Amino acid sequence: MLTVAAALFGLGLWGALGQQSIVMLLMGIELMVNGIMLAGAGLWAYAAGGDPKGQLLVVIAMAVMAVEMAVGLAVVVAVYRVRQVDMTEGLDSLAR
Amino acid sequence: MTVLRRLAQDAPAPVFVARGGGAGLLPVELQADPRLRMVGSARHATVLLAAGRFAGAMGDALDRVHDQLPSTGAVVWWTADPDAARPPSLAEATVFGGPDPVEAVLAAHRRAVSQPGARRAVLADEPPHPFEGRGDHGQGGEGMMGGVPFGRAMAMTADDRDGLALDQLPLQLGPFLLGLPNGVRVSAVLQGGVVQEAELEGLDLGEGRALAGADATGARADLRWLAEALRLGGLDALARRAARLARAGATDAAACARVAKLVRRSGLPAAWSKVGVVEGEDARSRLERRLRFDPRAGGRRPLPADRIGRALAGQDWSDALVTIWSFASVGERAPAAAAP
Amino acid sequence: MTVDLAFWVFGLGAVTTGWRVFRTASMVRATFLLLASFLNVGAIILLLGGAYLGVALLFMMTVEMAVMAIFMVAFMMNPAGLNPMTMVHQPRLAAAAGWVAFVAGAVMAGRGNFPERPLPGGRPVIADLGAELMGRSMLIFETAGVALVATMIGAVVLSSRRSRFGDEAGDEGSLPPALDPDTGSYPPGVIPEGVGSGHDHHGGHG
Amino acid sequence: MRALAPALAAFAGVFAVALAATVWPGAKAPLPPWPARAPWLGGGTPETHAWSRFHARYYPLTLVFVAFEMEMMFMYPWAVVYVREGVTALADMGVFLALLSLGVLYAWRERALRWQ
Amino acid sequence: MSNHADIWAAPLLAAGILAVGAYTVAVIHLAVGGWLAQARPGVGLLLQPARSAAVLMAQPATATERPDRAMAALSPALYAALAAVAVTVVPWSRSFSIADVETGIVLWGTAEALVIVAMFLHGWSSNSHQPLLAAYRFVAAGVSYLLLSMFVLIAAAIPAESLQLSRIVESQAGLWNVVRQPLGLPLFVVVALGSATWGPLDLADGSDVSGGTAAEASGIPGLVWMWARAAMLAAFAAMSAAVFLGGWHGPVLPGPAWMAVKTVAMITVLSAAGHLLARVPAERFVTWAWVVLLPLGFADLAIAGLGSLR
Repeated sequence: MLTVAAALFGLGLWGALGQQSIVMLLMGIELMVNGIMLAGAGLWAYAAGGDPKGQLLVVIAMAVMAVEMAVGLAVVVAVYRVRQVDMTEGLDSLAR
Repeated sequence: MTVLRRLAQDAPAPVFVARGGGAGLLPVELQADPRLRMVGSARHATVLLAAGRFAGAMGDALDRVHDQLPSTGAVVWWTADPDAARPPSLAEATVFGGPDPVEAVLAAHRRAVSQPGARRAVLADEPPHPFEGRGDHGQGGEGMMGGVPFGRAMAMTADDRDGLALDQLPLQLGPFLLGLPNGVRVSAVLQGGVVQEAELEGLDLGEGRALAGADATGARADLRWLAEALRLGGLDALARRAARLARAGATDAAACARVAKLVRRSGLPAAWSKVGVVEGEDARSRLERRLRFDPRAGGRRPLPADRIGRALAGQDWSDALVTIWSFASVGERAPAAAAP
Repeated sequence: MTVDLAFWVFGLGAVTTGWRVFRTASMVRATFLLLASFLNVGAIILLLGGAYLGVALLFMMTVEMAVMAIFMVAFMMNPAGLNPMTMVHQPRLAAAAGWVAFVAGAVMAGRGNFPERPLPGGRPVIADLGAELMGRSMLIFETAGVALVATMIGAVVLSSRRSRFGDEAGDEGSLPPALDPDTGSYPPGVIPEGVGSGHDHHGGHG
Repeated sequence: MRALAPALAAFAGVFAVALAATVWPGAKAPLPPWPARAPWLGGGTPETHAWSRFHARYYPLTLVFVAFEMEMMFMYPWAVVYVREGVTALADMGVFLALLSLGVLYAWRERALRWQ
Repeated sequence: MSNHADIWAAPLLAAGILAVGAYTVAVIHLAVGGWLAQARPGVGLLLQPARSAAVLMAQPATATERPDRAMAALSPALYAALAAVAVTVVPWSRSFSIADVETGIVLWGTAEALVIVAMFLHGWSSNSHQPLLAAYRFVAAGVSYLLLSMFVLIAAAIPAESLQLSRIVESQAGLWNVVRQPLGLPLFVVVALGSATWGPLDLADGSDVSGGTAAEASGIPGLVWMWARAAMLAAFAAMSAAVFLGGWHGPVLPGPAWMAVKTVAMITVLSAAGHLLARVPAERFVTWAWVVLLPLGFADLAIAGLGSLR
């Protein structure tokens, strides 16, 4: 179970680092959170003796994912609005 | 299988009607007959009913529709002069010259579902642009956006009122689209379902004898127009009712008033309000004028096509259709076609 | 037994679909493959006894991916993958990092010793969560509410065109008023300057 | 959980049958000619593929939706314990919803609920 | 009291209920339409849907220039399967529902959300313009009505102290929710019309885009899609009968009979709404749903909450 979670996390990391477009990067992050949620649920089921805090953890993870997605996509829109880029490379000038 | 066939034969015939020159809005009245079912896309039909004259560009458009009809479908040509020049799509069509083609359509429908002989396409069997074996991967594309992958170019980005330059969809719609007057074709550039630019062109409907009863006046004309408007608004049953009244000669003023009341209650006027405002008058008030079934109120100075075209910019495509139809004159020539 | 089998089926499904996400050219497919991965995870959580968590996960992820698809299509070049493409950078590093994370996680899973306190059967897990939210964790719950409002406002501020501050002219036509009325509207397929530069930028990677 | 099995079975069964019904007839049939496969535009023709970077005119709305719909996660368990908790729950959710409606109100004021 | 059918019987039961339901929808739709059009379809009315289905079965399936074949095949099947999974949670009597899931209304909500996905895929997959426009405007409406459904269902769950449909019906033994929470049913009807893209909310398959996502669909794929729409409407009718009209409760008749009666009544209401109300423009509906209907949803929740304070 945790192995699957780890695999998902790894895949997500691979996608998040590898993909150029911001949107695909978000997808990678979502996949990582996916793994985290699975691990959290597993621990709740097997190791927490049914303490609802375990459930709460997963719920919060979902909320975090929603927030991350909404803000992330909004940023994509804002960036695209000012300069027609949707690539991380397009943002390097922000670093300067 | 034979059971299926028998069932299919007795079904209401799904017919796609293409209105050409000399047809007016007469074909709209056909939906009064419960044995027919008017469909909005030739793909849903078993019978393509071509009403009137189809020459030049109209003929080409009809050829395209003909080829999009499922290969089992049948074609009926409803015309006043069968000797007139006909496009390839009508070469093997059943020709009908009488006043009421319902029986002919039903016969064609039964033929289509019982012994479906595959109809040949009349247009050349080739992609819009040749692409096989070209481009980087043999799909006709170049790089990311270039080339003609699978026969068509890809949409390109262009500026927009929203400040997000996303893709434009340039396309020609019609003339055989629900909500477009006879012979009117729209060349539009859509971005995200909103019309950026639109141009109405009136295709040549040709000269010749019109179908018997094609041109109606007064309440009957208004009812024909209303029936099409109701179908556009998704009120098929009411449309059928309006068509029945029109077919009966629109003599029953009380019945017309009842239909008008039902239409007002359906919320269609509300859906049309503030749509297609031209000269301070929106589609709703144009609808209300029709609903009065007043012969004097109906006739108004036809609006030039370019004015309508400009009015479409910035509207959702469905609102644009409403705008166009709200201007459709019930006579032979749509105002758009009567453009200078 | 069947539970174990089902677990491995769903687990495999989750991982495979999650992998395909970054291997398909069509953005729509990518999005809904990710959704499929989520759905598989939701099924696993259901198997674990997360009666509410599992279904809620299915629900939330479905709507999120439906929204995600819209943005994927809007902001990715060639969203349908009509021209096959690869848009990756630093692929080696990424793959390596992914593998490392996986191995580390797997080792933890295998070696790490977790307390063995399984979920007692027949526990009203939904009511538990509810009581938790109304009780000790109410603060968390309300904080989440504040965070969500902040998200809404932030998202609107960042994304919308906010014509409240502009004049209504923006709504008149779909194209912004051009400097030169003749060239104000771009002929179909032609990319105006500025937008074009953005394209060249992408093209470099295509 | 036992109760979920039949639900999933119903899903799988109907899905499989419907999929078979959709795929089977056309499986052996040859592809129709190109003119028959052109997109339906009532006799018109498109210049490009329909697949494009579609400018969904309501994207701010979808983001508001994602944030808003998260709160359902909290509401389902809340509804279960509501009667037990009584006024506490009422006040609690009241505050929560009041907060969220602020967000919606703001979005409305910013015209985020209209076509962009 | 978690009763459920055998895992092998479940698909057949669900498909059977939906088949009957969808056919009833078709017949009632024709009947109401004929009555409104003052054109009686005549004695053949009962056979009419079968005949129209036969026409589609005799038709070859069309293809578009470059469709996403997988998605094109998946989306109608997904839509139909969603109607099936939705109908499984509906209780037909005190002791029978196909799957009386503990989290019934959450599962129902999941099905509703997946409907949006199915619609989008159906419009996207054909790579044709009008289906694409329709799919996108449907998503706009979908994300707007989905919240309403959540609110009214949660409001119904409050007095039942459970998300389980059988409990929700139990809780209406004294007073039906349609009276106790008067705002619930009307809002749920909006959701039903949306999820089946029916009548005033027929944004996905509207006539103004020549059939919308189904504009390119003919033959059996088109039939499956139409069937799934009718089945979805039937499922919603059954659900509203269970959640708002007291489900199996009622004098004299046995529970399932009452459910059937109430379901047919709801189908008639939905069908009449479809015939009498014009299609709402997507943009207006969206604004309207968030500014008017959503507060009504809050009000419904408040009424339910205050009503069940001890």
